[in-house]
Amino acid sequence: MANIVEIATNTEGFSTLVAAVQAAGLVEALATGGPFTVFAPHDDAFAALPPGTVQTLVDNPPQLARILKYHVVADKLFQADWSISQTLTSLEGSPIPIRAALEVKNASVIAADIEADNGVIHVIDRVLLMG
Amino acid sequence: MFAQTVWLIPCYPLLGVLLSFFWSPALVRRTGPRPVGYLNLFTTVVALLHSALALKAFWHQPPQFLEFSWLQVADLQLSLPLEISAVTLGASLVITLLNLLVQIYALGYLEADWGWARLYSLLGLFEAGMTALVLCDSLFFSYILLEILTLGTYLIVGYWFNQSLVVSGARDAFLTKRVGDLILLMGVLALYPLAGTWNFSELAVWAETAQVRPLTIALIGIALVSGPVSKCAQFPLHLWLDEAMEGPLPSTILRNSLVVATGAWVLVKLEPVIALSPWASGMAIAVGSISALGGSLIAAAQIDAKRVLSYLASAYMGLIFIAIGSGYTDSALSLVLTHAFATALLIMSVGSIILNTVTQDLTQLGGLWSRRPVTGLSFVFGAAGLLALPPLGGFWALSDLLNHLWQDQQWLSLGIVVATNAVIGFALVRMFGLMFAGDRTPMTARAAEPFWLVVLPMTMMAGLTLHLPLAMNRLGLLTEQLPQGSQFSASLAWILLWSSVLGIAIATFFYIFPRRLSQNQTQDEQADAPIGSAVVQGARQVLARDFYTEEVYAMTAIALVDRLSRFTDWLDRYVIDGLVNLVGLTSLFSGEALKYGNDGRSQFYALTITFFVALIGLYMGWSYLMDWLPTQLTANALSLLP
Amino acid sequence: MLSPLIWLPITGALLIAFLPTQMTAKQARSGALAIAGTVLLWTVWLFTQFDLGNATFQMQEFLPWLPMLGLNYDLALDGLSLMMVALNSLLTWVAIYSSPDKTERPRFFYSLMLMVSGAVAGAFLAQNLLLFFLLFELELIPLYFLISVWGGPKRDYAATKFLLYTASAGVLILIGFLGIAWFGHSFDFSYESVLQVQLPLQAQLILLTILIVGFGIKVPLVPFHTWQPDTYVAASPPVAIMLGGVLAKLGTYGIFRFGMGLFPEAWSIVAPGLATWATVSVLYGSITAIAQKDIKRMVAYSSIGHMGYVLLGASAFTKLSLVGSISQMVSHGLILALLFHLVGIVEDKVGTRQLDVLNGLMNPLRGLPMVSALLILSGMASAGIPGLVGFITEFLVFQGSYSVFPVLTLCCVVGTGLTAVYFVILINRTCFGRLDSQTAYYGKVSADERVPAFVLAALVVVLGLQPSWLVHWSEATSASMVAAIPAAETVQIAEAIPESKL
Amino acid sequence: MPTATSSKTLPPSSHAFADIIHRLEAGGSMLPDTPDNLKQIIGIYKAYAVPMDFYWRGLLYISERVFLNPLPAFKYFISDEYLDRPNAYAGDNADLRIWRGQADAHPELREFMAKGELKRKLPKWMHHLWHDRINMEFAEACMQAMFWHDDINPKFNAYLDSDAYKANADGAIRAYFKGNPAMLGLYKLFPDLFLEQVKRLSYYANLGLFWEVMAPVFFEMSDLYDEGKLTTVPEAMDFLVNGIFAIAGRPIYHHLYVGDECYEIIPKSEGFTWLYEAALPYVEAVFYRTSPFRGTKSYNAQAGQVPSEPKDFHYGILYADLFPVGSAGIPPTLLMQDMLHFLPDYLVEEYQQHTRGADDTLIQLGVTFQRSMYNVTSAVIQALRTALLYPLDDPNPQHLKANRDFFEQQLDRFQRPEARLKDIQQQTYR
Repeated sequence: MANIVEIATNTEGFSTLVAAVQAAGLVEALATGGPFTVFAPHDDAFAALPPGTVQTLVDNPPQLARILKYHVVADKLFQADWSISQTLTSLEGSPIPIRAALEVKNASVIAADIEADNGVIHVIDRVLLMG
Repeated sequence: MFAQTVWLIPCYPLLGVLLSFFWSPALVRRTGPRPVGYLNLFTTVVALLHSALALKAFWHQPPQFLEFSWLQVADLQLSLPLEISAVTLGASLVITLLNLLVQIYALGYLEADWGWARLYSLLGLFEAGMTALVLCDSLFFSYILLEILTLGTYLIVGYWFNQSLVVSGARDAFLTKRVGDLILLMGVLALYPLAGTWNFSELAVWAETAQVRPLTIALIGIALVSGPVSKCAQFPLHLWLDEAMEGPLPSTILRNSLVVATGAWVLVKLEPVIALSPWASGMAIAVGSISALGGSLIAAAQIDAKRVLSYLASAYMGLIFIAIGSGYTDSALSLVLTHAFATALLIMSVGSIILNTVTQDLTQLGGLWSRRPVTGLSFVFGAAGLLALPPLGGFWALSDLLNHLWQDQQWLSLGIVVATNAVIGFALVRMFGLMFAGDRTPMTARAAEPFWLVVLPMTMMAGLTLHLPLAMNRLGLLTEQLPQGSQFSASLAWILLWSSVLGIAIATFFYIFPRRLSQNQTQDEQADAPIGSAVVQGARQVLARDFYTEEVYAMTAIALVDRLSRFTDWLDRYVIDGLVNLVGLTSLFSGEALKYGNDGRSQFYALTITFFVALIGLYMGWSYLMDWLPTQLTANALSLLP
Repeated sequence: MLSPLIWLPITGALLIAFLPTQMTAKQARSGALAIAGTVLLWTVWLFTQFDLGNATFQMQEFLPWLPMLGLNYDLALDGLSLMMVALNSLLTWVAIYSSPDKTERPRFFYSLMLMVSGAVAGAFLAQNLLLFFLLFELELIPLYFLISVWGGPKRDYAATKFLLYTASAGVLILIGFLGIAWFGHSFDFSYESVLQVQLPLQAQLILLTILIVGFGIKVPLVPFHTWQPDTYVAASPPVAIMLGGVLAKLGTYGIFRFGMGLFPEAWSIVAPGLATWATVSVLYGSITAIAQKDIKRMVAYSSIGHMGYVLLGASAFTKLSLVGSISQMVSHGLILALLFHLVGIVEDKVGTRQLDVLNGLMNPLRGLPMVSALLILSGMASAGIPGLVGFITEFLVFQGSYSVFPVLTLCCVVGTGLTAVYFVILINRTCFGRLDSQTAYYGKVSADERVPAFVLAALVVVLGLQPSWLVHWSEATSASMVAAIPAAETVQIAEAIPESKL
Repeated sequence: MPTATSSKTLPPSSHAFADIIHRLEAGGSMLPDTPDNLKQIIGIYKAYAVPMDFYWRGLLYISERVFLNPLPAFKYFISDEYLDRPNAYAGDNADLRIWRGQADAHPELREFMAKGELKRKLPKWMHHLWHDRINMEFAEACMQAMFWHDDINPKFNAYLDSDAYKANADGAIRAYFKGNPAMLGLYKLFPDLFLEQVKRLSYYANLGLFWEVMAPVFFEMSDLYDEGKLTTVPEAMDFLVNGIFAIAGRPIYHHLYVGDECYEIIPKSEGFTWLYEAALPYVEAVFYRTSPFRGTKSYNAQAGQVPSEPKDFHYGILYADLFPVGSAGIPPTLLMQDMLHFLPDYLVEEYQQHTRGADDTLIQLGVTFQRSMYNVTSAVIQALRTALLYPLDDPNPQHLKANRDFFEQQLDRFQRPEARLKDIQQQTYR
């Protein structure tokens, strides 16, 4: 198997995410650390954000890193694991509410349980934001 | 040159007052009101310099008197006498100096306020009024100035007139002070036919040889004492000072340190007259004793930071009343001086806390010491200056008073002074503990020292308070008792010192230690009195509610006036006018309600008038008739005789 | 020299009423204002001609009219009259100035106002009892119309009440005057000759009582006052200014001139009773004012209280108290006019006079800040705060009366305390407090509305700071009046009371 | 579930503000969409942006340059450097170029600073003493509100209380007072005294950085309106929503400059963002809470008029009674006065036609400002809905229900009697 970063890089539809991870300087951490659960927003999710949002974030790596960390949980959780809990605690520190079986906060899971060396990836259709 | 023109000193701030009008927010639209602050600051500086230079010129000079003719009508001559002496100029210097600091403080404290024109014109009015008061040598003009300051109090307490408690506070301050003023006016009216003068200096001379009926002079003396009772917020007319705390804080500094002392000043000037009657001086002592002890006890139970200090002002004024009633005017003046500086400093430091903790509730404060040390130290200096703690001013002034009381063997008064000092110590340290010790609260979570225009005058005030004993020494206020050094003087000093230490120690034990030891306690537990028994709680409640004075007022004086006015209104509508309206009613029932001009009605007007005319005629000629009728009757009776 | 004070306004009144041209309300007002202004200037000129040291009547004018009835056109002036005439001229001008532009039936209104002014001036100047009476009655009719046509709600009721009360007063006064002729067996009604008449004390007492009651209704004194609050409330502000500011003074003037002046011996007998009566009036008026909810009614009751001080000073008849009383009449006229004018503006802008409804007018942008400031000034002047004219005149009355009636004087001092109570209520409710953001869309106060207020306020302040400009005019007259009253009684009372009651 | 068939709409809301909730659900604003409302709010955005251009520069100047000056008498006299300082989000070299407008201080601001209302070129200090100037006190009051309400910005405040911050601040303080033994001695004696001051200065920086963004947004809206490109209130709101998102990730930091040396008290690398650490706390602290104005509430502890919990405070512009503006003790007057200088002509004309015209413009523009801030709050609510919840046209009724619950919850805060939401629905409220 490959690590989280490799899977994302090699999968179609995650180019924005990968670029963001690179810009934020999180490649190293995501490739080697772990285990992680990553809720990976699809490219369409980034595209749905109002104009300028991504640009500002990419210009400011620490801030971008913080948003990205909100998509990561420091544990290896499959859908069956996390869907029974109320909230998860993200790497950023803020809680991620689980609203329904296939809904993480206000995002829906498109593809679940993509396993990697150092964790598991769930693809979601919306960028998660704290608050 | 500066001496002959001292009359200008009150005129500078007065000029500022008049010019302030042009920055009324109704007139100035495109720019803001701040120039008015700078303008009044400038006039205050000029007045301060003039006072200082005149004082320098008059140092160790005999007093001079100036006289300005104001009104001469019939046999009454009203001229305005000024006394220019080191004492009056010194007082004027203190007034202008404190005013300057307060006005700078206001620049910072009210930096976001839009009503500067009103605020500064009123501060200027107080400055002008008070400097004029200390310079003027006439009871009549003192009365005039006190009345004008009463109006000033009304307006400055009512400064934030949008708020309902402000409005009622202003009302009560005005009416309470007015009651005192009018009793004073009665004294003023009554004194003139006896003494033939209103000039203080001439009154003193008159009093030396006056032969007056004891009852008359007792009543006059009581009237003259009663005026200052309301000015100085003494029981039972003390409530207004508490309510006046609704006014802006800079005005509170001025009010609690200086304005309340104006009453004491007039009383000091009137002391020779008051001393003529043991009843009057006895009343001063009694009122002062109750206020001193009662006020300090109430202060010790308040949860509002400003109100603790307001009741302490009452208490300290009570001590001054004791001094005046016992005839020690010098002690009284020293007390006025030390109180003015220490109180001003205390209120400044409390204001600096309130300004950026948004609350003045002591139970919601705490944990400020490490972050607010400048304010904390100012508070400590202020407290030390007020208490009998050597080497600061309060100690010398109080031990001076105590010495006199000892020599005259006034044991009761002596005990009250010592006890009051202890309670004041307790109240101040309790307040300090609640504000500065303990853990931080939601209200004090973020508290930085405020704007420099607030901190600067506060630290300057602290410096002045610390240096006051030196100044008092120079002025000769300390010399009187220091060189004596006799036995009782030293032991008295110890008693005084121990009373302060006792008060401080108890409060430290209850309010500082527990907060330092167990900082996890909830706020409520910390705030409430440490001793939990029902009796103590009950007593605390009575004190916190100010002995229910407000309720007593509401049930007595206020209810009386209210009921009476309703009654006369009813009387007016239904009895006096009723004879008329009776017809209105009958015609209402007979369906002719609206025919106002009908004959029946007119007849009743005529009837009413005739009835009262007969009555009044009888009344007016009564005494005459009483003389006349008997003679007539006798004459008739005689004529009947054969 | 004095006639223009009467004939200028009356001619003006006739011109405005009967000139056959069309006239807008504005033109009528300007015309009336010009006439009133001329009269005012004439009055100012009179001041320059007045001889301060002369205690007797000056600038006499005489024209025989109906000598067989003892009625002649006989005018003259002393300090008392001068003050009253000046007050009349000034307040007429103010009242006309403060009349709104949009007054209905303007020509009728202004000619009536001028008519009142002329008649009142004549009454103050008349040196003939019958002439005084005629002019006193003459003023009644126009006022009746002014109240019943331009008044507020209940104006008919108020006007009728006013008419009947004042007519009764007139009847009593006439009885008094005829009584003098009857007892004195002389039908010469000129003031000077009446002064020479020696009447038995008994007759003096009866006549004096009748006259005091007659004039007392006009002042008004409790219990003859119930017409007054109703009338003041119903009358429009300019009319209320004339009523309270000027006409009430006819009552006190009459008591001074025809009571104290004609019957000095009897006066000294009834004085203690009169002083008590005055004190009752003061306390009754002040206390009742506290309970009022309508500003105008409150001011009306306050007026009862303040006129009581005048009577107290008159009863004490010391030089000082008389000067005080006369000055108090003027200061009361000024302050009352100012108050009524301001209340008129408030009512016009806010639409109510109810203290329960008013709020927050001090607000600098949406309220009436200038009006509020002046309302505070006038309220405080009325409450006797030093520096304003109300204080010094009251003080002179008190100081003058204290030696004669100490207890009563102190009771009246309590009265000024009560005055402070209701004026604080008034100011707190109207000026202070928070504007209601649902309703506070009031109109602006125009410069025209401010002018009369500024003029009166300036007088209140200037005369308060420099009272000699007010009191000197009546000093000589007061002195001569006091001299006419037997002194023995005065001294006796003065010595007896303080010691026994204090 | 078979119900999600034909009608995706929910039954009508039973909330007290049901009309407004339906409007929000339709993508509208709390402020009714009328041409007059649009004209008023855009005009006031313009008048607000000019002083705001000064506020943010002044706040950054104080936090970065004046710093701990014990007698900062000239703290409002900002240097030319800060007047010329390019706005990070306006001008040709902007980090993100979505709003036009220039980088340095607005020309109207420069003109006012030079000539004032006196319309005369006088030295700075004379304009200052004549009170012919921008009221920076207002900006400081907003800063103080954000600083004092310490429960609404948890991450930022946690950092202020951290050892890292303490160390950074210590370095900055020592550098700033270098060669000043008196102040250094005082610092040794009372370290917390200085630390607390620096924390407050960090909030100066925070608010300055927040407003640096808002100024060009408001300028742009005014320009678009003048060009006829903004025609409805919801459009104005959407423009704000987009702006909030575009700039959300902007870093919030606090630097100190001693000479040319830069000391990072809060480095950018801490990851504090404009949306979370500035914008949302700002809205909560300033629009909703602030603190009771002394002119309208009694601080008397026994009267209990001031709530004992800061979170119960509700004295912000959304609740303010603006009729006392101009009286004593009403701090928003400062802002109203600042905006008065820069009103666009069409607003001046509008105010002339209502109530007392020029005499009470201050209150009229205050009410307008309140309307416009309801619109800004609407934008914040919609942005939060976008970020945390679901699109308005989401097919899933449960998502719509979640949206409605969110809206209802937000509007619950306006059920207090003081809230002006009801008033601004009427055009007669002025």
